[in-house]
Amino acid sequence: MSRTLYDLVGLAAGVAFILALKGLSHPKTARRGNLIGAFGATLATLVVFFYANPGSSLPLNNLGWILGAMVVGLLVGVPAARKVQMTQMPQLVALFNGVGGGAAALVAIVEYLHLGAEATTAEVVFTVFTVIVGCVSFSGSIITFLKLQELMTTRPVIFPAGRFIIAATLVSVIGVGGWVVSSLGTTPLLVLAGLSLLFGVLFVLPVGGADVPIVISLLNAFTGLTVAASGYVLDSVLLIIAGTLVGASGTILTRKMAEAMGRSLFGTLFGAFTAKPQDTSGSAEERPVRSGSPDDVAILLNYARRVVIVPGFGLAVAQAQHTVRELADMLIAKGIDVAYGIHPVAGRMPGHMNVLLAEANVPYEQLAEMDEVNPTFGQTDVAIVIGANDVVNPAAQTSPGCPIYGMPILEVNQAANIIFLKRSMRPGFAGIENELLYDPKTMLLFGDAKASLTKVVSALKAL
Amino acid sequence: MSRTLYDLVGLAAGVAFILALKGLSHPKTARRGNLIGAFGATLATLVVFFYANPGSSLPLNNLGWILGAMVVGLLVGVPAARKVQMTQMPQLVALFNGVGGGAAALVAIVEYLHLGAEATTAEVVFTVFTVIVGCVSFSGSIITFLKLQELMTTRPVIFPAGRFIIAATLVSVIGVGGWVVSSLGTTPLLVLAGLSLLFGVLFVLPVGGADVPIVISLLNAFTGLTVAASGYVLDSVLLIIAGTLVGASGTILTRKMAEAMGRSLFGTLFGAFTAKPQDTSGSAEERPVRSGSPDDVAILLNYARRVVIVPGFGLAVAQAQHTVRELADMLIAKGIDVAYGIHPVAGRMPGHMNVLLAEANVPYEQLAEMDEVNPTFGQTDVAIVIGANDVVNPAAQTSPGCPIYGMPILEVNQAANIIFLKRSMRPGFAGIENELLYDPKTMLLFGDAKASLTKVVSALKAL
Amino acid sequence: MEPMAIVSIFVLAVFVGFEVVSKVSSTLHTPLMSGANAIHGVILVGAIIVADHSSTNLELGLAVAAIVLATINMVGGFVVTDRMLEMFKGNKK
Amino acid sequence: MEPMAIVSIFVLAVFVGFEVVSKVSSTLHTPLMSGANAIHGVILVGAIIVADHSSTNLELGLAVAAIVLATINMVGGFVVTDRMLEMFKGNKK
Amino acid sequence: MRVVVPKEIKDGEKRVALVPDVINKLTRLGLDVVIESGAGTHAQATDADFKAAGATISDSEVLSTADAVLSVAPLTPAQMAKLKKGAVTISFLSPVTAVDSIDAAAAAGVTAFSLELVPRISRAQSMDALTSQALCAGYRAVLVGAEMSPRFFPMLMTAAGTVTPAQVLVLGAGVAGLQAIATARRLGAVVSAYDVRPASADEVRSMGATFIELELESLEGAGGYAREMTEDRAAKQRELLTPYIAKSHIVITTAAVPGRQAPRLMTQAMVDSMGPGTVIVDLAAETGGNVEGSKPGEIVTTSGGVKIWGGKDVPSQLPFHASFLYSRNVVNLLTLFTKAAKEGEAVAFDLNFEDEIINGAAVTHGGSRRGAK
Amino acid sequence: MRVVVPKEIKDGEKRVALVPDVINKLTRLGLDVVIESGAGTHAQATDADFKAAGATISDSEVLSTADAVLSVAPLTPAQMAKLKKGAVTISFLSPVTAVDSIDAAAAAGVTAFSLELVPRISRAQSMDALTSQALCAGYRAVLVGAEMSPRFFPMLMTAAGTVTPAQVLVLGAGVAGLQAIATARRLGAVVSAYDVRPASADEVRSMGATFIELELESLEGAGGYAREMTEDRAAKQRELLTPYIAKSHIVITTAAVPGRQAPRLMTQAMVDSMGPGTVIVDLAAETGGNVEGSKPGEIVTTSGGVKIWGGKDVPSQLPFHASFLYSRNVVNLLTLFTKAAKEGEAVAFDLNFEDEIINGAAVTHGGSRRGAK
Ligand SMILES: NC(=O)c1ccc[n+]([C@@H]2O[C@H](COP(=O)([O-])OP(=O)(O)OC[C@H]3O[C@@H](n4cnc5c(N)ncnc54)[C@H](OP(=O)(O)O)[C@@H]3O)[C@@H](O)[C@H]2O)c1
Ligand SMILES: NC(=O)c1ccc[n+]([C@@H]2O[C@H](COP(=O)([O-])OP(=O)(O)OC[C@H]3O[C@@H](n4cnc5c(N)ncnc54)[C@H](OP(=O)(O)O)[C@@H]3O)[C@@H](O)[C@H]2O)c1
Ligand SMILES: NC(=O)c1ccc[n+]([C@@H]2O[C@H](COP(=O)([O-])OP(=O)(O)OC[C@H]3O[C@@H](n4cnc5c(N)ncnc54)[C@H](O)[C@@H]3O)[C@@H](O)[C@H]2O)c1
Ligand SMILES: NC(=O)c1ccc[n+]([C@@H]2O[C@H](COP(=O)([O-])OP(=O)(O)OC[C@H]3O[C@@H](n4cnc5c(N)ncnc54)[C@H](O)[C@@H]3O)[C@@H](O)[C@H]2O)c1
Repeated sequence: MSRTLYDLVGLAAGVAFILALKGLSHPKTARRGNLIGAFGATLATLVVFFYANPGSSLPLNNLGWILGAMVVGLLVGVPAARKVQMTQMPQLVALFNGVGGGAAALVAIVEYLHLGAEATTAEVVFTVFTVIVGCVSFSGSIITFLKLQELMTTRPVIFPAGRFIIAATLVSVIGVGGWVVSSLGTTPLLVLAGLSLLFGVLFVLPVGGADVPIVISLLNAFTGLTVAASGYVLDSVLLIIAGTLVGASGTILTRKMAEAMGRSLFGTLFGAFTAKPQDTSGSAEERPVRSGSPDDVAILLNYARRVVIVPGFGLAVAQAQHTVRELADMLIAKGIDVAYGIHPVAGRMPGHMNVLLAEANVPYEQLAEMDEVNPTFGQTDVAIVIGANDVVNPAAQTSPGCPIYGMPILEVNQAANIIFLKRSMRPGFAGIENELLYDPKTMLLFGDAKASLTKVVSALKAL
Repeated sequence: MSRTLYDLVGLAAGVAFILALKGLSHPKTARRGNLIGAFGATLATLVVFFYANPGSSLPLNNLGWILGAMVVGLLVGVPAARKVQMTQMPQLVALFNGVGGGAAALVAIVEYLHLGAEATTAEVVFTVFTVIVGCVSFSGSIITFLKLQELMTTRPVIFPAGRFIIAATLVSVIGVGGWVVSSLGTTPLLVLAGLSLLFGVLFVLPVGGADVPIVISLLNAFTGLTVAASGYVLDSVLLIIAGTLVGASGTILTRKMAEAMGRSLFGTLFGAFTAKPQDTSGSAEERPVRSGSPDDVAILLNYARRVVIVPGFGLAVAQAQHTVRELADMLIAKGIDVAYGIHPVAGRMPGHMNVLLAEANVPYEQLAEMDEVNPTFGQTDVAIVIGANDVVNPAAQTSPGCPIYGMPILEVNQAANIIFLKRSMRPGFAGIENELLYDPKTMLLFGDAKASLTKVVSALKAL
Repeated sequence: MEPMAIVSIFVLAVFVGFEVVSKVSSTLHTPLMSGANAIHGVILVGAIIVADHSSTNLELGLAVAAIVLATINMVGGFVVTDRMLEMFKGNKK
Repeated sequence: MEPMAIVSIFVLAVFVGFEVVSKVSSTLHTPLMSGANAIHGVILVGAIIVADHSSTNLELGLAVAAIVLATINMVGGFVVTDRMLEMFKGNKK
Repeated sequence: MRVVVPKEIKDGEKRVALVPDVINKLTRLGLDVVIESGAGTHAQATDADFKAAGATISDSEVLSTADAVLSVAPLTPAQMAKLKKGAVTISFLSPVTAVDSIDAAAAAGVTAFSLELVPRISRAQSMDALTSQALCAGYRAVLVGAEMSPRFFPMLMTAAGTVTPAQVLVLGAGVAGLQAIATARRLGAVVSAYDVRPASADEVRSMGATFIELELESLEGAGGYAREMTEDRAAKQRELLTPYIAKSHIVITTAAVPGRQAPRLMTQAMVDSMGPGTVIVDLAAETGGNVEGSKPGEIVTTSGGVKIWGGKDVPSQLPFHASFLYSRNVVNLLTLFTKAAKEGEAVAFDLNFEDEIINGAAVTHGGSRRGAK
Repeated sequence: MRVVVPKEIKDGEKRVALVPDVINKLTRLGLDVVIESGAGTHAQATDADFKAAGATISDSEVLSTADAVLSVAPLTPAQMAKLKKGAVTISFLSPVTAVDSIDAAAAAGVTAFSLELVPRISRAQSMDALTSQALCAGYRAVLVGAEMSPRFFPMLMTAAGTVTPAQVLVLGAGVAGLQAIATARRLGAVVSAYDVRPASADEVRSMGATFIELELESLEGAGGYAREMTEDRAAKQRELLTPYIAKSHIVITTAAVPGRQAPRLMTQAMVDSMGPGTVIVDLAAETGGNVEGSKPGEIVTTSGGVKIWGGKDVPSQLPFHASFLYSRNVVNLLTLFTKAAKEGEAVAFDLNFEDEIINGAAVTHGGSRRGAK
């Protein structure tokens, strides 16, 4: 196989990766995108067996070892990916990312050993980069895995003088890197690898559980860059393109994730340097709620088969009746089964919701009384509660003595997903907390109901 | 100046071009995008005076000629671009595109002459490509210019056996191209250039006036490719990147333009080969109307200061009252002055529009009576007529004897832009044609009013 | 430069070209075309290079002509695009 | 390959990377990250190349380890991404 | 020139032909406006209001000096007899029912305009009093229906159970019918409607109501009006409508054919098919009634507990706005043939019978009844 | 056990305490339902309907055998005297105005429930007849106001000029007031409202109306009701409201303070500030009137041409749905203390005075008046 053909196939694989990322960024094409990526990767892997390096003969040296190692990798990777539970996928991704970073570091080390004194300065610099970043990615990912799997505490681990230790480690990593470039040798490289692994651990430890996904994404981008650097050393356009793509898209993605979660990227990442030990036993732990973006809500709705809209006083306050109708109409047009679940005392006046929804021309047939809609929540994929609160509060059934005890409610807690549109965590008319807001099935979309709905409608259109 | 620095500056210019195109595809950033592009081009041009070619000494040879020629170019190009009227810009763009193509062809010819027998086959092939495409672009653009400027007929020019002549020319162009590659020499190249110029003329002649912009866009993409090919011959990454960018984006753009205008790209371009001579004197000429896309409407609205919405019976038929209110609310939120101009007999019942708009909760203050709104059309940027027809038909003032003569109308024809949302060219209740639909200020958005408005609202959100 | 590098650059530039304009709204079609048109005026760089190493009068003459044309294309293109975009100045907020 | 070519390729690939994911919706963040993660598993190609020209046992051992890790990354990554995306199968229409 | 507005003498007529705020449109032309004292009382316009608007109030006989007389109901033959020769009157003046008044007008040499005869062309829409008054009637019909109904119109889901919306059926979807649809829909009722004109289906739907398709041929006459039905078709229509009527809580009928008896849309049996507590509003009661048993100006309760409200002077029941709209119609017609006072010249009437509107609306002129109307 | 519904004997009372379609909720528990013949006539429920729903119709004296008596108006002392000892009555029974009936109930050893005293807790919302009847009253108030007004409610731009929308002012935005706002807005009026409760502003705005901010301190009493105003504040409020009233076409007043005279919101002078043809609907006329000069059950026309409609038995004017809602309230309260018939056991009443609702609503028990009510 000629070098040109080999390179062209590599380029084709690179194009496949571009198409893969493009596909993955849109729900409709995401699955196909992933398959295209897998196809590209397979192609790139296969073709290397037909051409390795200028002058080297085929079949590859150490073919047995190579194939054996691949089989081992397959036997480990596939079942792990197949069996993992939905909720544990993030940590698996972290793990995969880590091993990828490790692989890149190993490849760089082997090439370094192989080249020995022949290596150009540029090659050594890239090798050092790969080793550092690959090792950081490896050990950092392992820590994120441990955190997510709750094999260690999910809270930020902060120890006295931690930030000085981290800074010192970073300085040593850079110093040793310089040493490798100037002196060339196995020992400095191994020291470098060791220090980098340490730095990875220190870097991730102070990150709190909620920020971990952002860090994974960042480490993923890092790994991409190491792959690109390896591509330089190994003279492979494919690796350069693939690595750069992942590096660039990973960076954007990291920023977007931080934005979507309302986190400061800087704070998350450099928390390690700025964090001071805190009195962890002190203030009562704030109860976690899951808040989502309009996009998340749109996607949940888009892939539902049955949606029940539960309006309340907040819908009236926000005067969002027209917008809610628009949303319902869009869902109906997509073939989704939509009903409005009207609680008899939703709002502040008998028939309050009827007045509003009639104004927005919602067909009467879409309005379902409580007794009619309650038995259907079990088959409902998404219950979207818009400015209602008391009328869905399970305390009415579970907390004798509370002011609403004994009032029949809309049993949205039976639905597979619950979305709340409200402005804050404040309670409703009866002034009592709603446990449902903390339910793991619940996603909160904070903001004025009309503004939120408008965003959801836009997001839905963009899907 | 080192080659590396020179190349890096070139790459920077390439990045500037990427950012320029990116900026140009969004209204908010379009102007800035263009400036970035101009900056990149200036940078690239300046730096070439500090470094030309490996081994050649600075300052450049023929510096006087070079600078003189640039001054001439400036003296021609800038005033032309400055003074041209808004309506004549498309033909100027065509002209500029043509000279660009001509320049690329000339550059290729000079380099070919310069290299003489030293040229590699690849270089010759690229030269041939550049000459052909550059010449086609040049002569084709000149013809489009003449058509748009109405220096020649805007109708398709079709002559007997035209398609055979065109095909024959194309074949000869390719043949002579092969001859150049195999024999190398000045004569064949000049023949090639001549034939290519001819082909450009023949290619564009059969294109009708309405399709000309699509052809300009295509020729623009062609020119981009010749620049990329020149970049190969001249070993300039900058030219490769810039040319490819223009080629690729130009291709996409051509397709999009054809889509937006509802034309078949294939039909437009290969009309030349398939067109048969027609009896041009026959059927009455179909009167041209300007139809736009929801995007166009959204942009017009977005940049208006005052918008008057004129609803009619079609709004009621489409039951688009809620959507129109959504649109108005969005515009108001942008600080645009919005009023509904209500004609006393719009619809089919006295107060028909009031009933509808009240249902959608349009505040009464936004409704303006005819007498109140008519004097304001002069200061209105956009009048958007939604499913109305008779009530804005100037025939009521200008055509004694027509069924609506003497009825007062909403004088939307005084507004700077008029948008009509209707489903077809059919007349309204009175059954008479509306001249306003053919007004050059008018843009038609065909389709059910509710569907169209929904699209406009989305487009406006996306801005 | 190696052919492989050139091909890679070409392919990637094609993707960039596709992607950056993929969301353009139809009212920007003409300005975008005009802007892209101005960008290919950068052939001016090529024209200057060939003018520099022109050895015959014919070559120089053609090169000078190319410079004139390319300058018109580039400078005129950016100016006219800017004028087209005046309406997007954003006189509001 | 010339450094200039590599830099150009790098820069262009950065743009492509930026552009293609610039419109991703937040629910796809995790699958996209996972897919990108699988893509960098293509370091497997590099691992195979170094395994091919490993001359010492140390080198070979490390290279084999790299292959194992890279394979896990690549194959596992694509599989797990696919599973994440099952919900987008589109059970409607 | 004197424009006179006499007090309406017809029983139950509460409108007035001019309201204060349009008077300046006439005085500006140079016309003198004289209002009989108390003419506006029922329409909330006092003598003082009129005076303030520039009119003169007269307590005594006003007709004999008038150049133009504006009224709602036709002038009686006695009133006509008092007019000057050549005077102009504008009022409702049906060529079918107001024959006496028309004869008297002809005899008195008066030019009498009938608002019923203003042609339905675009230019004349601002003079179309049939339309403006039908608008008032349609609105009233729903208020009256809602008032009489023992049910809510809107749907309301409450802690004490769900109130289902009222089913309203509108028969005849002309101007009054469409306005009735709009008003009933506003109140939250579920509305369906039927009409014989082909354009009607779209018009009904454009109001957000359901159109009942009976698969009968449509009936369209001149000027956008309906034609009379044959007895065959009428029977068929009644039969097909019965099931819709039986399930309605409120039926509003507005069907009319110009110059004819109102078509009989509902027989006694159809009325009986409705349950107790249901309501029928018959806006056509005065012209014969769309509903068997309806009596103009009365509420008839059937043995089955159905209430039938027979309309009589319905626009008069909204006197303020009915007069407001009516007076603009009248003023628009009057100004059509008034030459404004200019430098040195006095204001004058200029009756150009070439004009389609004047030609169409003038019933008498120069001592005789005009045309074959 | 026998549940008896006597015919309402109060003049103007058209509701009935049970409608046919809720009867099965009682018979299912094992109760016998006896309806006095003709009890449902005004609410469109015939004896036949009741029979079909599972009730027995009785022509003769029904009270003496009753275990529970359901009615709308309080039983008269004479009726109470006929009851068995230990019988239960459920009806409106104001501890302030129905003192005689309460005394008679105590004397007869009857347990009398007053629907006015059902506490306003979430669980009791389905028994809250004040709310359900206020809903009917609020809706009616607007219909009546629109009916009496000589104006259109909605805005209409027509060829004969533009009809401007009616300005409606609602004073007291409780249940009835909010429903009035909703209904007037539906009809197209421009609505503003005022109330003294602090939560009211948001509630009014949530109906799409404008809340009038008077910058007076708010008055909130127990159970979400208002407190009585001091005379000082009342005067201040009247003064500040006057300009709003003067520009209104329709004023609807619904203000009430439980157990008190209705607050006087409008003096004669405020009424006079309104123009001729304006309308005031006073829903509080029966409890003293929010408006000076209003008379329950009458329409008073002032010398200035303002019509004041004084409400009397307003929910009775919507008898079908008022009864529909009322009977569900009553049934919900009755079932609260009814132990359903089980295998071998008979149905029984189980009055648990620990229950907040039963404790709150029962006025008499075991021969005496309960608590300090
Ligand atoms: N229907 C009746 O007849 C009647 C009469 C009187 C009382 N009630 C009582 O009222 C309650 C009705 O229940 P409900 O669920 O309808 O209302 P709710 O329990 O009062 O809850 C309303 C929720 O809407 C949210 N909200 C307010 N404004 C909003 C806005 N602009 N955008 C988004 N969210 C907004 C509030 O949360 P944030 O503040 O966090 O946004 C609040 O939690 C019941 O307790 C019932 O007993 C009913
Ligand atoms: N107001 C009254 O009292 C009254 C009563 C009777 C008659 N009229 C007469 O009715 C006319 C009213 O004028 P107008 O301008 O309101 O109406 P119009 O002149 O009848 O025009 C309506 C336009 O709406 C378009 N249309 C219909 N359905 C549509 C839909 N679903 N989406 C988008 N466009 C739609 C139609 O064009 P396409 O078919 O191409 O879509 C038509 O040109 C006047 O001539 C008036 O004299 C008025
Ligand atoms: N162009 C204009 O200037 C103008 C102005 C006003 C009205 N119009 C048109 O004229 C139409 C009729 O106006 P109108 O309300 O004065 O008419 P109308 O009062 O004469 O009749 C009322 C309605 O009854 C219907 N009708 C007659 N016989 C019927 C039957 N047997 N069964 C059912 N319905 C029956 C008619 O079709 C009409 O819609 C309007 O709908 C409108 O479209 C036009
Ligand atoms: N939680 C529940 O179960 C429940 C049920 C129904 C009503 N409510 C609440 O109770 C409130 C009052 O209910 P209601 O309608 O039966 O009250 P109501 O009939 O006693 O009074 C009517 C209204 O008049 C107002 N008012 C009193 N004095 C006034 C004055 N001087 N000026 C202006 N307004 C004055 C009151 O604030 C009240 O809103 C409702 O608005 C509602 O929020 C609660």
